[in-house]
Amino acid sequence: MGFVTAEPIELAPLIAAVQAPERGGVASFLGLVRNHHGGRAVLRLEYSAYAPMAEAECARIVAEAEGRWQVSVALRHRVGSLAVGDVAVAAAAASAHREAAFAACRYVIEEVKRRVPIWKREFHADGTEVWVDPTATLQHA
Amino acid sequence: MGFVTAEPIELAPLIAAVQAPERGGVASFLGLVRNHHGGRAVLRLEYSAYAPMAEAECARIVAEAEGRWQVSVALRHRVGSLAVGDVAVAAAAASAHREAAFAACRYVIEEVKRRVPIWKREFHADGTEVWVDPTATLQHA
Amino acid sequence: MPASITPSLTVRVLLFASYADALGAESVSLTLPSPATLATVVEHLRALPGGEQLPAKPLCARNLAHAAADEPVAAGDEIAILPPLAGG
Amino acid sequence: MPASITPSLTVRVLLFASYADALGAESVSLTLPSPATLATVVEHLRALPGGEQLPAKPLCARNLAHAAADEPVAAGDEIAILPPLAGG
Repeated sequence: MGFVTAEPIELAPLIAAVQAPERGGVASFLGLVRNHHGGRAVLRLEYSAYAPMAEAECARIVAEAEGRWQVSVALRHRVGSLAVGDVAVAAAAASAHREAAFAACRYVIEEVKRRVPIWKREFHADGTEVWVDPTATLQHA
Repeated sequence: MGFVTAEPIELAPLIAAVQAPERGGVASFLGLVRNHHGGRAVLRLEYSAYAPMAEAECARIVAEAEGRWQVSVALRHRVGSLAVGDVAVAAAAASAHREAAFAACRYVIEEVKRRVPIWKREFHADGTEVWVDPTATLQHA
Repeated sequence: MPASITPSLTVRVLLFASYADALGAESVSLTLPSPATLATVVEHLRALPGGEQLPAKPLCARNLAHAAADEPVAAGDEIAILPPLAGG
Repeated sequence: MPASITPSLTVRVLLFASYADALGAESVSLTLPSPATLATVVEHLRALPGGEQLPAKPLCARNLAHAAADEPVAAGDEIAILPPLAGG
């Protein structure tokens, strides 16, 4: 199964995919659609991806985490129309050592935000809509 | 509901309890029974607690995390007989900021291990059994 | 008050896991000289049969919270001596 | 080879999100002088109607991986110009 999906993301199957009898710690992260951003009320988001590159980049990130720590990692990112509270991204990392599980999970989420070609269009309660630009820090004040 | 339970622990209700429309990041951790410890094959564990103090200590830890970071925290620890792969402890922390969610989740798990009066008796594949003593580092070599 | 009477204090002490096994009981009642501290409790416990298996400075709790060995104990306190914690 | 013919290269460039909106297309075909780099691609894109909305140094990808502006492009490469990423 791919890393990028148009289906709702459930955490349990990701955890099930990484856990094993010798791996006692599973750290996970869910990124959910918030009801506000940059001081504006958000109704929903439309996520789009450069799908083949997003798949390749997610695969590279997972491989890096599994190479750097003794972990097994699962990762999903959703695309399409998401409502407030929906899961946009989920990652799980299982290890014999909880430090490695936390570090790998954190690494994967940070790298996804930094490197995976995904964009989101934000639909506001006031009828406006905008492509979200995390590099435009002023709009986030 | 209490922090210490004899029932199987599910992560989803803990995440549901902490998530909210303004909290976009949920970090969580599951501690599972491993199939080995200190070089020996483990069949199952019996967890026991000084229950009223364990409840009080868990409540203090959650309050500390919620005071230190802008997070909402859920925590459960299981007692009784657990098999390999069963969830022994689960924590979830939700925040508007993923750094806070990760930091609070990590803090809660570390403090649970350090402070909550819970013990475990380990039953080995070779028929032996022992109270686990994390301070006896030699046995973990 | 006659000088020959030493004030004393009776406390109930909870034991768990390996310490309960060592003393063969999940709680013991101890009569201590007053004033007494948690260190006094430990000292008396270690004099009981099996008590020599307890370390000289175990973890102690008083009224559901971790407590230092020099904390005083009073009648009615819930005292517990805790083996190395192994939660998580 | 006659000196009057400049070698050229045709590449297909993928556009996304705000950049697709700016140029009114999800992909464009560009004929570039050869050799060319990703910077050449960007320069030509910015000369198209709407292209002035693109920054001078956008994120670029070549064959499904991030690539620096000075990377050469070849016929058959999958080139993409990426608006600021907003996943997660």
